[in-house]
Amino acid sequence: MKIRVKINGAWREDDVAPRLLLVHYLREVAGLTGTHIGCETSICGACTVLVGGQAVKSCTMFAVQADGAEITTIEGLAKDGQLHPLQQGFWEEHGLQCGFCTPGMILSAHQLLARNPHPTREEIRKGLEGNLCRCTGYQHIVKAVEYAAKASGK
Amino acid sequence: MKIEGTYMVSAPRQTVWEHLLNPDTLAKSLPGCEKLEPQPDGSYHAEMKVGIAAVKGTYHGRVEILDPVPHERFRMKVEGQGTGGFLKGEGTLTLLGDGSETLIGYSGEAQVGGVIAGVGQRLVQAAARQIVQQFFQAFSKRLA
Amino acid sequence: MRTKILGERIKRKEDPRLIRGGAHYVDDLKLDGMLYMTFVRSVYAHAKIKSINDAAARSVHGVVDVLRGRDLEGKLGNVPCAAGLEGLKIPDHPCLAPDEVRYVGEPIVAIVARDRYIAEDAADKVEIEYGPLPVVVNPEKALEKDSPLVHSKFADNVAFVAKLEGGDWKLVENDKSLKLIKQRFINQRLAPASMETRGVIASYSSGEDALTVWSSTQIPHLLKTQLAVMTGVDEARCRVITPEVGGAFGSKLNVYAEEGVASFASKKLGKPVKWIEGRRENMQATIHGRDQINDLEVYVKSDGVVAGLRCRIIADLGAYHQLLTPAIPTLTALMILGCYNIPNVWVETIGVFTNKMATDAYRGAGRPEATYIIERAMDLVANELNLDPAEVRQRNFPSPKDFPLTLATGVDYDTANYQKTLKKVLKASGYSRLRKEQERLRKKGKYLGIGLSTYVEICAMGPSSRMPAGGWEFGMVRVEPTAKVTVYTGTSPHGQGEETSFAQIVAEELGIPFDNVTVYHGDTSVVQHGIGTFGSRTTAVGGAAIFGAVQKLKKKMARFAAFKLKVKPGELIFDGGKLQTADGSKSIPFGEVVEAAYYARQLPPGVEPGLTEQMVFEPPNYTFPFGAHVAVVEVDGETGEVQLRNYYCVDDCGRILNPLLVDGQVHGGLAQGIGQALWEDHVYDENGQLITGTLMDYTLPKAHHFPWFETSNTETRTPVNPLGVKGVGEAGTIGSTPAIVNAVVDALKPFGVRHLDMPLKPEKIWRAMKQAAAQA
Amino acid sequence: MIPESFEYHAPKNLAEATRLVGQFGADGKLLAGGHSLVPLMKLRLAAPKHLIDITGIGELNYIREEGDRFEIGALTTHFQLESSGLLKSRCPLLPETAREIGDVQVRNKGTLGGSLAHSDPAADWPAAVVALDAEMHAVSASGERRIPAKDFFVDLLATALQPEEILAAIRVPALPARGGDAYAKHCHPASGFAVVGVAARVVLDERGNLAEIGVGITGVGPKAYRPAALEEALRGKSPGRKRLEEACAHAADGVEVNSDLYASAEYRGHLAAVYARRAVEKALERASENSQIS
Repeated sequence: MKIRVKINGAWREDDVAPRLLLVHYLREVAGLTGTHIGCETSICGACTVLVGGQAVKSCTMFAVQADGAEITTIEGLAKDGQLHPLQQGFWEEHGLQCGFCTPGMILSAHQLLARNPHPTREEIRKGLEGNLCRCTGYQHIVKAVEYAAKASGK
Repeated sequence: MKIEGTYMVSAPRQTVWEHLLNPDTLAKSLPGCEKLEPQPDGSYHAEMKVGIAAVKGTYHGRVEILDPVPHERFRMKVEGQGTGGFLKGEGTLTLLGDGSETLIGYSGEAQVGGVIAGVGQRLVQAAARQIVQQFFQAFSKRLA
Repeated sequence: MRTKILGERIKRKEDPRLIRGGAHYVDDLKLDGMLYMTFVRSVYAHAKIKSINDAAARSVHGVVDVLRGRDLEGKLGNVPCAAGLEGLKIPDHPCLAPDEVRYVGEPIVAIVARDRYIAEDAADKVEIEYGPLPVVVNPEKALEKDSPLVHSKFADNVAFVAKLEGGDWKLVENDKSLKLIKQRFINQRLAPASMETRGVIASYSSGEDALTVWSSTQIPHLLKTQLAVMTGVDEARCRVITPEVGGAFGSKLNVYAEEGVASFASKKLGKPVKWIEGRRENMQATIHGRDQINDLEVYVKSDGVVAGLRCRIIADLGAYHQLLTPAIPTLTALMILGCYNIPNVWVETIGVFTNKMATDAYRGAGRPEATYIIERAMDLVANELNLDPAEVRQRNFPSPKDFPLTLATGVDYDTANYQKTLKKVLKASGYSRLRKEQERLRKKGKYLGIGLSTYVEICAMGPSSRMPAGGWEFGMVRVEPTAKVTVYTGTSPHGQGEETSFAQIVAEELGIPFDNVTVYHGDTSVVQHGIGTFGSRTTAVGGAAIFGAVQKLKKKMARFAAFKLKVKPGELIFDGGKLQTADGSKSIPFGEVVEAAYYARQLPPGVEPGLTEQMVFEPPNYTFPFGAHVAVVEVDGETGEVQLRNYYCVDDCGRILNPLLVDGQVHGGLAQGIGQALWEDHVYDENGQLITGTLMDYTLPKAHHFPWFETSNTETRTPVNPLGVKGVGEAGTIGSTPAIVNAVVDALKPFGVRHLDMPLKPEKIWRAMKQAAAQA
Repeated sequence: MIPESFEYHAPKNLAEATRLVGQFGADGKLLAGGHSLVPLMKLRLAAPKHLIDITGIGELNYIREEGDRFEIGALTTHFQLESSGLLKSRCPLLPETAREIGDVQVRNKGTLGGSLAHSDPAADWPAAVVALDAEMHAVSASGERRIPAKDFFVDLLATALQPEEILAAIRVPALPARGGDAYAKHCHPASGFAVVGVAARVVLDERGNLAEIGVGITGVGPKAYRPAALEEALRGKSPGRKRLEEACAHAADGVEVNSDLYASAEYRGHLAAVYARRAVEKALERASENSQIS
């Protein structure tokens, strides 16, 4: 099936099998390997991307469903070489260790801040309930999101 | 996994017994049973689509009736292999009652292996219970 | 003023590539003509393979090959085990089971296809006829005489029995004044569950007879050697590259069947072959952690001083040995005395085969079990003698002046001040205030629990004489002609941040900007030697090697500089981008020294051109980091639900090179240790089916499960390495598990609960409370 | 991880969707949010030959106030329900329930109708819709049918929907004067599913007695249900703590209580009683606040 998708600001067209998962489309067809796969049951959130501005798990969606949609992946977050405040926050606050969950975590946090620009720590934790991290114990991630909230609020 | 319970059917013991051992009734009562063929060794070869709602697997295997005590009880052994795994079950069915109603008691152990075992533990017990219920419902309809 | 880089909170060098999504994990790599491999795995815990029908799988369009165990016989070696224990039974462990399977998830058939979609379609079509065999899942049952045998070629399921004894047990047994406290502890099975599952790409080139393997591993060099042995490719032509590794926690400190099969397939087919583990495979067929039964006896004096400790450890090893499987529980025996100078010890460790996946190193690897045993024991002593748990610990601590200290286990502790960490954490947590609050709340029918743990761990693995495959580490430092510095380490960090801390060491020593230092690891063709990253060794052993290499390099640079400055080389100080005399009267820019070394127009006598130095650091001993943790929990009296309210810890990992990284390691460790205490449990049913096969059933803790961790440190340096660092990768995991369990049991004191096994799921707690109510 | 092949259909309106559903029967499967179905397909536990993706049908995504009722399109997402200001003030049980579902990504995509039609025994929505006595609108090529919530959930993963029917909307009563509602849940720490989830709506009379009560319980049995004995014990009565406790002890009466690795049937039954009390208590508290206001 032919689909047309705007990924990180650029439209592209591909012919895909209906069963191709969006995450495989992004990684293997579009070559954007920053989106990761960590589980098979829509739990871990490593594959989180923004579709139409909403955080979704791209392993639980078929590429054909994204026809016509705008998608943002981790690769599209930095603008003109400038890190997004969230990326900066994760760096400043040591919000990552192995980095595997990080792209998904950042995109979930992105949505969290879009809906709630000044979240409390508890709201941050709740907002990240769909993303697992096995390395950090989450505390530095919470701080990273706080950093970004502050930085964006300026 | 333990599976046990009772089911009341409106038929005398003898009728129930005959139907329970009748491959045709069995085949039509077993949920998803597509084939139940008697084998030379007395067992049956079965082909079944087992599952709940959209979650269904195709299994093939054997059904054996063992140690029958007419009108009272028998043991049943089911073994199937199929979609990413296997099913195994062994249990005893007992018939009670001396009038127009018969209480079927069942008690056994079932085992699943493969994908279902690994991902379905939350639902397996309830699913097994439902499949057993479906069997008895269909079975008692056949009797009626 | 010297430039201060070491000890500072410095942002990681690793992060820019990771936060932009530009880093490459194994699955992100694509090679020309690459094929994709998938496995058909056993659905039985124990069975004969009667027949395999792969005709339908072969006929799927796009399938290139189907491999079975028989195809590998004589061509691919077994999965290796490096643990050497006296009398250890080592079963054959072929990469694909040829005729018998012994755990659910054991690979039987490998499918190689054009892409992963086709491979999975084909895998579905393989029909395997099994002849089920009796299964044994419970290690205690496996020890019974009539137990089914996991390996019929052995007479029983005992893989090994190891004994450790110290002190004089006659004294203990004859002392009738001692109180005996007994308790059984279960250290449940856990899934390491790194967010990135395992993965491998093998690429064999027949022209050169060369094998290159990209693997998500903690031990590229050991893997290279083992793959050379397994595949028969000359080791000189074997290369292992570790791209980004998405977490491991010990689970990738191994050589796995899939790495062997991928290499074999690539060699056979002449094309690169990729295999990426699915999460269910990861839960089933990547090593598991813990799984011990511990029967403990403690002999204690009336004042709470422990006179003797006896423990029988039954370690469930699973069906086969992976790389270090049998070695892990022996670490439990070694560390069972914790931070208490208990004079008499007796430990028997029995390694048992069962029809489950192998256990092996998982964060802490053997030491969390030991710490759990001894720290629960201290609380049992406190409970029995009606003493405060903090007081009991104090009474059993050795004095800081006693170090170095040889314990009854024969282990030599380097340095410690247990009193200091305990005092600090009691203060930080407001311990005595908490106890008062607890009293008040109990009167209101609310159950606050305060749990303490004071731990010591054995780290910086380790002296080669006591390691299965060498415990040294390799480091090399090269100043490039551009005056940038490249560091090569044989360790293989995967999230710990040593690209940063090693750069800090080198930048500080050479007095150059941190940004001018790049750290390389994880490519056996680039880094000459290595052991790897595990056992909290990377900085303490690998960092020490780097430090040693830098010292050599400095000596050499100083000779170039001194030659030019016409001073004595020993007088020169490296700082601020230059080398200068102590009085600052003479100096030469760093870059000029580099130029002198490379242009080599005028060499100091006896000095070779170039600026590359290396060191293989052999640690004389392990290190022994320690700490004290306090957990505060609330237990819901109606439902048994546990709410974690506060967490305080003071960890001493020796000298701190980068506090940011130390905090990160501690936080992550806490999450895993708390995970074991409260939620995680990898469960096989009695037929050997793994029923926690997904992340929907196996609980990896989430952000909202935790309170704010209040962490701090003390710094007691070790003389074991020149940096004075002890290691911190496992501290949080080791300290937190008993703290949480002690807290929950403490909360349940009004119910007369003395002990509960992990994980402390609400139902378990509810049952304990209910039972108490029924008895009252 | 990889689903089996299927044919993909993306109808643009309800009529087209009902036609496809009728055409494919058991070989077809509707795809809404996908959070129940897609994982099953990836595990190859479900392998529909035809996937009918209805997420593009805009006419099924709405929240409409109709007098003292709300009609909600089946494709309204959990997040839309969670964040609806209208519902927060007029039917707060729905946003409160929505907030407890899965995680934020799941709530972004998952839909009310998809969840109800899947009828997972541990899903959250069924508790709310049975508590509210919702009415389910099923549409097929041959017409429309209204199914009361209590008849909608038939068994484990089974609803009263016929293979050719599509759940198009649900209708729920708004919170009446002197009413209060609440959702209380014991969440599975890994999956986020309800081990026990209890939705309650109560209405007080002038004297503060329980004029009306609706309780829906999920996670406990093979399907969501209303605990008749519990409701009966409270209806028309003054709701003291003791009476509540006694009534809620009947939360799982007559139900074959689920048992799994996380919670035995006995413990689940206990949780059902505790959470039923907590939900009803909270609903009462809110109802009495609302009574004071009005």
